[in-house]
Amino acid sequence: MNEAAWSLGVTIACMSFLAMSAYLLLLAGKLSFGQQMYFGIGAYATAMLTSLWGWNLWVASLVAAAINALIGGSLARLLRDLYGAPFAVASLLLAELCRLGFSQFEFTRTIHGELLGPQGLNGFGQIRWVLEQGWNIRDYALVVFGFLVSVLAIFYLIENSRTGLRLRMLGVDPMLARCQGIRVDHYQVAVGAVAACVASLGGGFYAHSMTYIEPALFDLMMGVHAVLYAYIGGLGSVLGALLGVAFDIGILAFIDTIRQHRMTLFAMVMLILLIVRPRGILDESLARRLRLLPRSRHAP
Amino acid sequence: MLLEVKDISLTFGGHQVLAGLSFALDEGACLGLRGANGAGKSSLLHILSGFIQPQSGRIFFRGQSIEHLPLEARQELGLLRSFQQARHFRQLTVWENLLGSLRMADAPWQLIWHTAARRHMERVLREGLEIFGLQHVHQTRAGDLPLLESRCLEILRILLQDPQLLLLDEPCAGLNQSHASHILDAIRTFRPRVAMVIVEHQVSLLHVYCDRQLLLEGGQLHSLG
Amino acid sequence: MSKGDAMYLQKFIKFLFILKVCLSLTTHEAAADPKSRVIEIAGLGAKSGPIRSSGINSEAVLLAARDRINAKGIRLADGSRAIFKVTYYDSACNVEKATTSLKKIADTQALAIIGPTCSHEAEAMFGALQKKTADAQDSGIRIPVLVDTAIKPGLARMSEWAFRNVPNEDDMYQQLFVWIKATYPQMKTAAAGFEGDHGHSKGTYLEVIKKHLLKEGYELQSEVQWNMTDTNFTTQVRKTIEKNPDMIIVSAHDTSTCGFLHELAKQNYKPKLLLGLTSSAKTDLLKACGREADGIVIPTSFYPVTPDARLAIETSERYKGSVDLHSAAAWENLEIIKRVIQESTITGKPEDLISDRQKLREGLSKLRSTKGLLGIIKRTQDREAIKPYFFVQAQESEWVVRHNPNRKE
Amino acid sequence: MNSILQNFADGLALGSIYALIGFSFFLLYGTHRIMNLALGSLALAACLMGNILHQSVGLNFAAVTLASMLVAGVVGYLSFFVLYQLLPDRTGAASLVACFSLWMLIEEMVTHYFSANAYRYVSFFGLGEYRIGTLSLQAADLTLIALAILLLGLLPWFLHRSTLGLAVYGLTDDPAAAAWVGVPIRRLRQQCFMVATALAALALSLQGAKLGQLPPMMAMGLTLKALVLTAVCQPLGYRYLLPCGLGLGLIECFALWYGGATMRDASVLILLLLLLITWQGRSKIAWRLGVPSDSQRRGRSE
Repeated sequence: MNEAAWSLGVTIACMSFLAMSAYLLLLAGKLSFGQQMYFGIGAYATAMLTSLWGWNLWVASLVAAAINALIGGSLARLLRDLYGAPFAVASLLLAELCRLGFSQFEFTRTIHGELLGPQGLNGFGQIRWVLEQGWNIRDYALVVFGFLVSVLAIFYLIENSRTGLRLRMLGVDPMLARCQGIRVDHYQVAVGAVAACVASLGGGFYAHSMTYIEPALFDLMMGVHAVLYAYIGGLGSVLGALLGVAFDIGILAFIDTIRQHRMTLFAMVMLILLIVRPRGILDESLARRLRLLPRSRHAP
Repeated sequence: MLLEVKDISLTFGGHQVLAGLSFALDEGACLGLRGANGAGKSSLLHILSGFIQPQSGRIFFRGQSIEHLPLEARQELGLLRSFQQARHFRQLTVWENLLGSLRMADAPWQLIWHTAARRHMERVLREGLEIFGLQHVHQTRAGDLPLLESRCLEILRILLQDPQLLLLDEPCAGLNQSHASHILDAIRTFRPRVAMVIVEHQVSLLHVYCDRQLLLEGGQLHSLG
Repeated sequence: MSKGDAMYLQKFIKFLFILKVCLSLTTHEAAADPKSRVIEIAGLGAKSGPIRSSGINSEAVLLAARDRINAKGIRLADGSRAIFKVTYYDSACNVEKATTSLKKIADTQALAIIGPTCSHEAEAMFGALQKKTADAQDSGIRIPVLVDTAIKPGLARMSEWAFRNVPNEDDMYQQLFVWIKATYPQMKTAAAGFEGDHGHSKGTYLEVIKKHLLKEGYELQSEVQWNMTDTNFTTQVRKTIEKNPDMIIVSAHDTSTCGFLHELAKQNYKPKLLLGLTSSAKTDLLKACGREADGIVIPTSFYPVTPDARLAIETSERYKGSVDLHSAAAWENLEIIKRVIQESTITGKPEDLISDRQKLREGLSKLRSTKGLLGIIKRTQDREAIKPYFFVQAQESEWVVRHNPNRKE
Repeated sequence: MNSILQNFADGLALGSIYALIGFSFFLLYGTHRIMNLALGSLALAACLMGNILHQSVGLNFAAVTLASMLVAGVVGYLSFFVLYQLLPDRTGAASLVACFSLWMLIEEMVTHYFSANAYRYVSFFGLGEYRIGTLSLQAADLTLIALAILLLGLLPWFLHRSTLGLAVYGLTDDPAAAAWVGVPIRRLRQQCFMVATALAALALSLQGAKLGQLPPMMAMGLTLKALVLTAVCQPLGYRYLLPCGLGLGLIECFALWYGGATMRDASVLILLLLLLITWQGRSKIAWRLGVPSDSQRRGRSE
């Protein structure tokens, strides 16, 4: 496998984290166009910790994820009563506010005679921790894949547990879920925190693979793509989110002949899919057939 | 004494729905509630299950005042209700609806991993499915069920949450006599000790299954012996 | 054969002929001397997205330059001849796409990259390159990148593999204000507006334009901002003209510059002088608001005053691209690479790719001056360029040279 | 004092555009429970096509706007067909995702065919500005304000007095009930889609004339603000649309004048967010009562 393929793999993995966080919220019945905010905060926080204070990438990623979990949880609590379009709009407003914050955020330190750190609109360059460790793209890709697989495993377990079922329940009908004694508010906060955490991991790895980040990267389109990935892939299993990302970045972005029409093609596929397969390729029924959802071991 | 309702009043848009209504219910008893449409039967269930707050009055559940408790807290005490139009988690299958609803003390690690507990759960669910005659549809989407199965699923889902008092809002609406009796028999077989308040228009059913019947008229209750 | 059949046959033959011509256009290198070696060069720029015209122009100019060079061929040190094969990649002015393309190109037989369009793409790409060639521990990518468009000051410092051939805005605006001071002595006050959400517009205004404006002793009466996607400039214009400034500076790209100028015209304000940002010295600006932009002065590093420049324009038209201050550098860059190849021991053999890239890098870093379309381009120690430039002015929807600062040199 | 008055006038003009596009959103949301995010770009595409007539034949503002509205009606119908007729699952999430996809599609096509460069747009009958003392008012601005006030001011009368209005009102309130009393739901929905897109095109055309050009990227900013406005006003009702829209315009202008672009964006975003969170509390009450809120009602495909 050549360098480009590995780096493509890393990009797919990073975006998969983002898509997974959007997917988790979709399960809980919340459509968020603002997950790029946590992705961005994760990217900035992780990059600052590694570039400005020389922290180890793992520690930095986990600390950034923890910070994000805190923010995600509290915002989820703030927006707990919003569903559907109002929630989508609110999440979008929050993300845009955050992006505005990034464009005003300047914090620099001189490292080895160079001024490093976020410089508002001019972005945050020279995020070279990975390169300075002498890692090649393959080593880095394996690490990112490792994180991705572990998060996937946790998602898989949750989806197969009654917690996963309850999550789907409150996604389908929050009011009935409350009658079932499901603490909807608690679930919403937990889901918000975990989703932010996952997005943050992706952001951290993304920043180190790009070596440069700027506010414009974390715009509305990134948030929209995250949701579209989850939808293309299907709402039956977390693997759907990966499928969506792989389809867009893996297939469309890498075929040079259609590169210029990638977005057009992507949007068309999305529309057709929503018409022929409203809940995505890997929807609940297919997920059940593939035994990706809880089922009776000994059918009565 | 399981449930004690004292002097409940409710007004909607200037119209007195319930006027100082009081009654009590013993453990394991079944109370039939009758009345014309709009008499306030459903409103009473709304108040008992915590959907709406009465303007005045007290509600005691096993001696504990519950009128200010939210839905979830009442559910935890074992006070559960069904709806006039059966409600499910439509995109989930019958099996998933039941598995997610079954009340079982989950250890923290069971939140994401509980294969050990699964065998026990499946036994309970299979028993429920057999009693309510839902075995053949256990993998069907709840949203695709016919009326009888839909009603059965709703009630079984509630029973799996280990209720102490069951508030049934016209559980047999639209069903014939035999189907209705099938549901009520199933409830008694699956949870013999559960107390019930049944709002129902089919008087004959109430005669058979309830120890006591009340008629709700002009916001007041009248005992029918 | 009936008359109709004959006509159809003629049409069919015409069609075949056109098809043959098209094929001959697309397979140009194949037509070249089969014995000559092929040196691959990768072009990179925005061919999709909002500023796709930049990439389309750069590609056209690059292909035109390739044809011109291939016609004569490149003389290699071992006496053999070589030709260029140019492949252009679309980075859509997007950091992610640019970095992915860089890694993809590094895996190909490309000797060097010419591009990208946007400064933030360049910043991301340079960050992924090896920083210092002496640092073996640094696992950054090792391929020379020669920038044609990305204009943000000082980017080449980021890596020893990064080279730029873009105008030096600091020098341009310094000279511009010196010239204005001499030409319009009566002007004393200025007001400025810039795109607050765009790195280049904002950076160039705050770090370059404002600095030289104040240095020349002008009074800056007001400063307003807007976003690239803003659709309402009423308030900004009102604030700008509140104190009757002599000079109005618009540090923005063509779309919002036009929005601002339209509003300025609506509010019936005619400043003594209008100044613009280098990136808007394009025909697009005049197409959208030629009337309103009449009189605007902008420093630019391209204007068809030399035979080479005119040749570049003519040959680029064949590939449906126009030559401007950005795309012109693509032509110059390919010429520079050709010169270094001829002056070094680059073999152009696939097995020598890594050493060839190294040799090209060394050759490029040794250059102190190169031949550009408008004259000699000086090269600095930190791998940047100091290009000749003009001050052009919009007059009746045409750009005309208002002043040529190079003459005095 | 003068600057306050001037900003007030400018704010009203800006707010009127938000109110007009917001109304289009509101109409679609009410009748279809769809937040048609593609509305802005559809209308813009229509205006760009209309403007070709100006560039080629030199038609005046009225003709170009009329043509744009007609084209908008057609693309509006097509979008109705895609977003409503063809879509099997019209729940909140799915329809929003579909709308976004359509938006992306249209934006990409517009950028591809018209490029991202700005186009000179037909001027507003060559009318410039009117001066009342030091106060300057643009003809296009005045028309925008008048149109917004007229349209949204007469809306209550139309909805409660006219048969068509009552039908729309009924459809908005309870589609099933409206169908029972014989309202031709499908046809009415089609018409609403077409009218909404045409109205948005009218607003954009006026904005284009005001701006003097029609940059393809213009739709996004306007659409998003109008969309948020709709989401904010939705639990309160259409009557709040005009004051909210004008309020938004005024806040933008004053924030820009006294604080700059960043202050403008920040204040608008924060304000809208706060309003959204507090005003949506209403639907929460409904939800507690077991009455399905809009989000849940959308949750069941009709």
